[in-house]
Amino acid sequence: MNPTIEMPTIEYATLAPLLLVFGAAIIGVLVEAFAPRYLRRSFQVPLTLLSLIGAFALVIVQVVRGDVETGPVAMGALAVDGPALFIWGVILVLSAVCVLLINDEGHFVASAASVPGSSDEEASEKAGHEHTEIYPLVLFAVGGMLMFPAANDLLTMFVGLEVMSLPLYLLCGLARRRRLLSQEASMKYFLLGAFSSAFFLYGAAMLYGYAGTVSFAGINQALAQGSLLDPLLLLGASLLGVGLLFKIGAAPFQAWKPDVYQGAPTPITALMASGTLVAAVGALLRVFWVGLGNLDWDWRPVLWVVAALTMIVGAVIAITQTDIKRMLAYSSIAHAGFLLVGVLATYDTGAGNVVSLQAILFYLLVYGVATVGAFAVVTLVRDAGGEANHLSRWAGLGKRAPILSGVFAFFLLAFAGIPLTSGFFGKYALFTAAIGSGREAGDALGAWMTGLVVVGVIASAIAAFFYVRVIVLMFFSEPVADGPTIAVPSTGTVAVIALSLLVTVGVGLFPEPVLQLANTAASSLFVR
Amino acid sequence: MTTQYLILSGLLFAIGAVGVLIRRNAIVVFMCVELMLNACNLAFVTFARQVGNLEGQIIAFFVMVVAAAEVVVGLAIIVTIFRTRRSASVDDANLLKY
Amino acid sequence: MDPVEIIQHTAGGVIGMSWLMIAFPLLGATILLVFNRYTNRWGHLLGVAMSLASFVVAVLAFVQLLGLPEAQRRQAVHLWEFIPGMVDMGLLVDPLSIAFALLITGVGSLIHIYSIGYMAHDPDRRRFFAYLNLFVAAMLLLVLADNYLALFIGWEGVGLASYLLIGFWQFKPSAAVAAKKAFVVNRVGDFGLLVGMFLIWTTFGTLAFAELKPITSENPTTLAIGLLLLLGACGKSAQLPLQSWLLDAMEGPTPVSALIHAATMVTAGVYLVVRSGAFFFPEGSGAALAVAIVGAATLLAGAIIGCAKDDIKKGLAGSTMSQIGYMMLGAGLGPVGYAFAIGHLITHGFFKADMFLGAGSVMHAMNDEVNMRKYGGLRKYMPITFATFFIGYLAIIGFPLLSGYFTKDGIIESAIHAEPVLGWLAVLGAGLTGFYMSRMVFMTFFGEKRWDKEAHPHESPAVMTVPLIVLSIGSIFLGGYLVLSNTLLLWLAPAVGRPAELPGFHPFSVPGLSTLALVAVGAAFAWFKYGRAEVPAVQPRGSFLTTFARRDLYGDALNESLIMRPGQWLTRLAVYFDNRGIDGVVNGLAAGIGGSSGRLRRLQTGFARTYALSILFGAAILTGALLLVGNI
Amino acid sequence: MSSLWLPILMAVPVLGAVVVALLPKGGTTLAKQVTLLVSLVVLALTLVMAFQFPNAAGDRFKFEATYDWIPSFGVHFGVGVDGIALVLIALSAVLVPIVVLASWHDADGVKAADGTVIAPKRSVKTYFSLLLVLEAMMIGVFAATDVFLFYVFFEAMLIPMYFMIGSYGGAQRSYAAVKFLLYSLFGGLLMLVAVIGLYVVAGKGTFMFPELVGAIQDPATQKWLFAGFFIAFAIKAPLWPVHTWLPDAAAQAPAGAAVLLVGVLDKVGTFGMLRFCLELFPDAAKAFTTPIIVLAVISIIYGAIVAIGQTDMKRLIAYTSISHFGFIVMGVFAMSQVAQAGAALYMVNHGFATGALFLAAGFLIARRGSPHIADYGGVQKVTPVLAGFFLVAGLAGLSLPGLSSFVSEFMVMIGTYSSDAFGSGALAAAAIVSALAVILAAVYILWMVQRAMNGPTAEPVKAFKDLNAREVWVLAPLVALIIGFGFFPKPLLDVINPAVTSTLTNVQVDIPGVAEKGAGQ
Repeated sequence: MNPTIEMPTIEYATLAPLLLVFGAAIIGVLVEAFAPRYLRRSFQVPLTLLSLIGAFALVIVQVVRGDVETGPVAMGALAVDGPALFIWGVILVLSAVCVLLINDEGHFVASAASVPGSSDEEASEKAGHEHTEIYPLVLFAVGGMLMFPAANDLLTMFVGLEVMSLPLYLLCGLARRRRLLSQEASMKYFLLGAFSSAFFLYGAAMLYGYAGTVSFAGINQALAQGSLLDPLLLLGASLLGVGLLFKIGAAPFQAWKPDVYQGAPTPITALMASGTLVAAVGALLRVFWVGLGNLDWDWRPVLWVVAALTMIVGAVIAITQTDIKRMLAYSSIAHAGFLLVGVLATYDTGAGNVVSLQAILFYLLVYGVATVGAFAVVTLVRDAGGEANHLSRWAGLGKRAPILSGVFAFFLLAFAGIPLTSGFFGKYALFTAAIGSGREAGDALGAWMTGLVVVGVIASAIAAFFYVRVIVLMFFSEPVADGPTIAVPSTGTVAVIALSLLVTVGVGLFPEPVLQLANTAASSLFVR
Repeated sequence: MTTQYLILSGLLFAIGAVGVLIRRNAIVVFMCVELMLNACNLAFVTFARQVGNLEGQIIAFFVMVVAAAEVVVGLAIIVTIFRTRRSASVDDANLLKY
Repeated sequence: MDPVEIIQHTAGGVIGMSWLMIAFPLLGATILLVFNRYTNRWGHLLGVAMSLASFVVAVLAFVQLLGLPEAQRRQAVHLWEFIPGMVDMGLLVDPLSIAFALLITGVGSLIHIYSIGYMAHDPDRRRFFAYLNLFVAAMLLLVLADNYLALFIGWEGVGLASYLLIGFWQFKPSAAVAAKKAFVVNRVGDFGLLVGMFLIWTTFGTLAFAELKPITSENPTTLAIGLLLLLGACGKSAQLPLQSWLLDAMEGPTPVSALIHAATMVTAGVYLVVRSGAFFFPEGSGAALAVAIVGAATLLAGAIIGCAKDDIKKGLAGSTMSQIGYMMLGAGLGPVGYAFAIGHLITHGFFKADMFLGAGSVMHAMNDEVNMRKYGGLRKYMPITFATFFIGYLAIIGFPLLSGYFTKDGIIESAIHAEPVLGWLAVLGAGLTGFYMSRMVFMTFFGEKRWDKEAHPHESPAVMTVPLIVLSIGSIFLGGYLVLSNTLLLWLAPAVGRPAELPGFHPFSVPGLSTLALVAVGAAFAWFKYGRAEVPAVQPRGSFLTTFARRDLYGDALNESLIMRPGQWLTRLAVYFDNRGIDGVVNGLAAGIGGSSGRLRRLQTGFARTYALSILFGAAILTGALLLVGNI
Repeated sequence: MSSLWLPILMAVPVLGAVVVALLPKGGTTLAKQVTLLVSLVVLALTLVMAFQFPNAAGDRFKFEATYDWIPSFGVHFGVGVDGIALVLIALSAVLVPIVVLASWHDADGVKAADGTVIAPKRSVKTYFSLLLVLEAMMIGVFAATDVFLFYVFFEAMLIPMYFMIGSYGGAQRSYAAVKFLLYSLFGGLLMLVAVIGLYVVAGKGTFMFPELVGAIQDPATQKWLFAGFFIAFAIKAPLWPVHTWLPDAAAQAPAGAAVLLVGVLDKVGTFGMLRFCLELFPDAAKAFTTPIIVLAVISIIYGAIVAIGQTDMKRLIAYTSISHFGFIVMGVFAMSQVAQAGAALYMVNHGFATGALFLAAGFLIARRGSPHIADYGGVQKVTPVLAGFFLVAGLAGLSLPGLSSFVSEFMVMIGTYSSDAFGSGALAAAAIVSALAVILAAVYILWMVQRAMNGPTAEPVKAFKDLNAREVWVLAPLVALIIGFGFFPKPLLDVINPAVTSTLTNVQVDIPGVAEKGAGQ
């Protein structure tokens, strides 16, 4: 009877992947602190890779054993349900792959503190210094990414968001070449990221004021009972949305994306474009579905407009880009728009939801993999001053490096959603879910959803133009004089590209296993 | 009373947001963001009081920790860029565009 | 009396093998074209042999047909299923088709033989024979077909052969243009024939002659079909208003002009009308009247053109138009006219081929000069050519007792009987014929020499003159044989029907005598103008009427201003519209998206504070929208 | 019971493509020989299959094989052929070896007689392996009995063709290739929406074509879905006014690729109309007949008129094809046995005729390096064999009776004229107007022949060599087929007719049976 302090129940087995990643990150910090400089690298790289792979193995173990939690864990802080596990798996694979890219030499500055162009910089470069802090930073970011979509209340989500973002802010500024750009990207990302998390937090505060709790289930329950017209609620929902939409780069919050993607070291761009996006979409789903599910009649039209705008803006602006990374950034914006279509397709009837959730999960996987592959190729095309990112330098690359260009072209075709690539089935699954969800909910909504799909289709057609433009440049244009060299890829990079290609081709031909997996994950739906 | 606190919180948030928009110095901009976070804290604490549970207050502590971490990261970035450019103006960092 | 029913041929014999008629020349053409220059040495001989073989089959079939009772003289020979459910490929051997077959293979063979000599020096003689063989095959298919579709294949086949042969000397731009023009103008007529077939099949569910029933009274559908077929006939037979190609077609080698543009192909229109007569052109119907009117108009037009031409071949071409006009006139008169039309067709085939080949012989002798103003007095230098040409001349103007006299007179008599106005126009035409043909003979063979210096006329070799002789013999006797005692009429009756009463031969009737008188006047006039008087070597300016005739009654000018010019404009407009209009919209759309992309990316100013502003705006809009939606 | 014919037929070229791609460096001649061999094997297999067709088991579709592919989406790897698909597959199988032979030196780099580089040297192995991949997809697209599978091939085919045009084409190749790809992709994406809609609305959980027939009952839904399919097919076909990509693509593509593009790929559009638009959405098809027939007639006349005004030989041929596709579309939507059979036959014959014309023009262009008609003149005098083939191909293009294209054009026109499916006034008028193209066709073909082949021999033409044995072997089979089927179209029609009958049954149009003729007197 006496109030005693109870031991909190922590489901360690379920949380093992998360804990492993964070633990490894902390060990990495300790290594930085205590190990001599010449040993750090040989510690950090295996540590990072093994922890990520280990975490992935732990996820697999959970999936195989099939004892997926049916309720929140860690005292309601996290929800490790089917979709979360799937997203974890995807993030872990993608980040492990990105670590292989990061491990490739030449991407990161020898000493971030040295002023670009100074003798300092030269000296540290000569001395062969390197920032092995990168690895623990990546691990922290990945930990944040795991936490973000699995959060079951707004506080955990905020913490996850920050744990994910803060290391990335730093990582963005560590490019070896074009350091001014890198630092600028870092600062912009940091300021805007902080700015948007303030919005997120204020929105959380408003919802807390409305519902008296920050747990998603609690908020949704309050929605079921309380007034849906409360300004606190609507303000809270919208500001929360700002924070999340910023992370996935939806219009009109997309402005940071091209700048940051262009300035950041390419392996980090790859990590952001794949892992961060996956995590953010997962979080977005959880907030809008688990937390604000009962408010859907309000946010649905708004999100409709955002989705349409995002697809069009991303596709249209990408057309006139001249930098390959910047172009891929806009492409990523357009794809965020497609994912929003999927988010809109989630609807409160079980079977339909499984279909749309499955589609989103599938899309996240195939898009993430192709993205990492594409950026991996980008790292290999180099000039005297580092990567040759300007598109004009890519002219005639098909002659110089037919296989590499062919692979890149294939990734581009996957982005464009041409059949027999994985991207096609991703797009197909999303659109099917969208149209299907509309049908179940009645005709008016069906028309709106079909309309959104048509917008998406038009955006795809526009988007195809700039993907195709790169192919034209690579294959149909005459090579430029003294064109870029193709770096001899390290084993890691080769593995990354090969894996991405394998998945993109394999899923493009036989999507069924992955679809089944996504379906299994989606069937458990989000736990509340 | 809660309304007044909330209005204050809203005002602080707005001041912070406007500050981000109109100030050029990166440090000041960053401080404005901190102000916004603190506005959130105020709102949390106010609501905690109103709702009658502790969640809000706990969150405020968390936010403080996060803000502190943010300061570490942010200052590092700003200092680096200042060393490079000899300027802390956010408008000077304008190479990445279009 | 209606034509007798077509029966399916089952018995053997030559009729069953009548496809050989087509197969021989087709084989010849194929061998000559496929084996190409390897056959150069003997190609012409093969061509002649194939044509002769075809002639032999035709004769044998004719003989077999003669042996059959009248009611069985229409034998359909089934070959193969062509378009399942619509039409089969088959031949119809009946008095009409066999008459044509004999003409085609007979005259055709003669012209083949003649060409050995005429084309002896042409490096492409082998190709010439290939085309001639191709023509014979196609023409035989045209006349032997037992349905409209197969007829149409032959119809276009002869068009192709005509195209190839007119353009045989394609390196001359004029020949190339003439060939194309002939084909295109013919296609206008083919359009009529095609649409006619649509109507026939839709209305009657068949394209086979055997399954169509003779009609007694006309209805709008059959009238429409009749007029459409007439359009087709006008194209092929160079009748108004599709006459313009024939004069240009004289660009081809002369044997071609003789075979295709005089004796056979151009008469296909007459064949079509006669063949379809019972179905769509019953006696006294509107369609038949239209045929007669077209015929009468063309016979005058052709004659007028013929009066003004200095080019011997073009003069003959005008005459051909005119003579086919006679046949058309006859074909528009029902079964009585059919016999005379076909009769005239056959005799004309002889005497016109005779004269064309004669003209060719003259040209051969005169270094390919065609301008009659540079001839004169040739009769002494080329006696055989002159004699045969002169026989042809007498035949065509209707000199009593020669071939043309009987057949043409028959047409005029029948026409005056049925359609007096048209009939008297035909009489007038006969007078004009007398004039222009005499003019031609006088300018060529009589009077002073007006030759170029290099000209050394000589008689042509036997390989050319023998066909001339044979043809001129036909020109003398054939008409009398066919018309007197109605031989041809009775022979054709099973195929085209028999008139209620048989026409008699009235040599001293008013029309007959007035025709003769007018012809005499015309010939005399020509004698005074071209025989006795000196012919100026350079064409005099001439009156308005002369110019009118010289310029082919302004037919080309009319075509040019009404069709070609607007057509060119339309083409240019369409091309412009396609490039700037449709493609312009497409490219404009792309440019528009590109442009908006260029403008939109300017929003990305690079200033972090602008981005922050956009976030704030976005947040405001999002909140506003949610409040708005929430409160709806 | 599933037959392995079609999977094998598709696998052989794919394997061939892999082999060709993996050949050691420098083995260009070997690559060509292997490609030729593979394509001949495919041809032989196709012919054997075609001869077994009449006796093969199966109701409408024969040689059926169905495997689950993506059960989550209800997608099968389902293949099977009816008569129309069979003849189109046969067309592809015939054209590919011919194209291989014709393209023998296309990737080697072309130099004009005066030494100017017309096309630079390109990768031979890539070209020929793309060609084989394309062949597999062409077979697949016609054989697919699963709507989704059809769509996949429909879109995927674009890519090899895109590379063939873009890498191996003329001066404007990248513009043309991009235009081709984007136009087709746009149509394809609209079709994707309709495909999804079909799946969702039908609610059958499967994409198998036979099960989807008649699944959509609501007329309004039918119309929307029909529009999605039709626009894609109209772009592909191409129908006025979405045709402008074709002249660019065909003019810039190497002659061999142009043959496959116009001869086969574009047929997928008209094939799709016949198979999918009509059978899946019969009510919508009937409702839209009039506007579509109008578009078809505009295509026929407009294409012909614009063709007359062209100065570039390959563009001219492309526009003639637009005119011909108008006929095919008209035949498809005339909804009568004769017209549709004619349209299906037209698809085949057009492939032969236009293929021959493109190839002959290609050989001509290869000798001079210019596609402009004005750069030629008097070719016949110098190279009579080339000129002869060119003329025959041209005559097939103007549908000369006795050549195969005539039979089909005639059937389309007469079938349209006599179709009583909708009260014949409009259709009859359409048939009559379209018959005017007979005249225009003579103008555009013969004028081109006159300008290029006739007249005084132009100076650069004098150095031309006549066709060599390889080139003769390219054109001779086509000409033989054109003439053969011109007089004896029965083998083709016998397999096409039953397929058309079942199409019309599904569209619920009363057919005056094949055997009985017309409406009687």
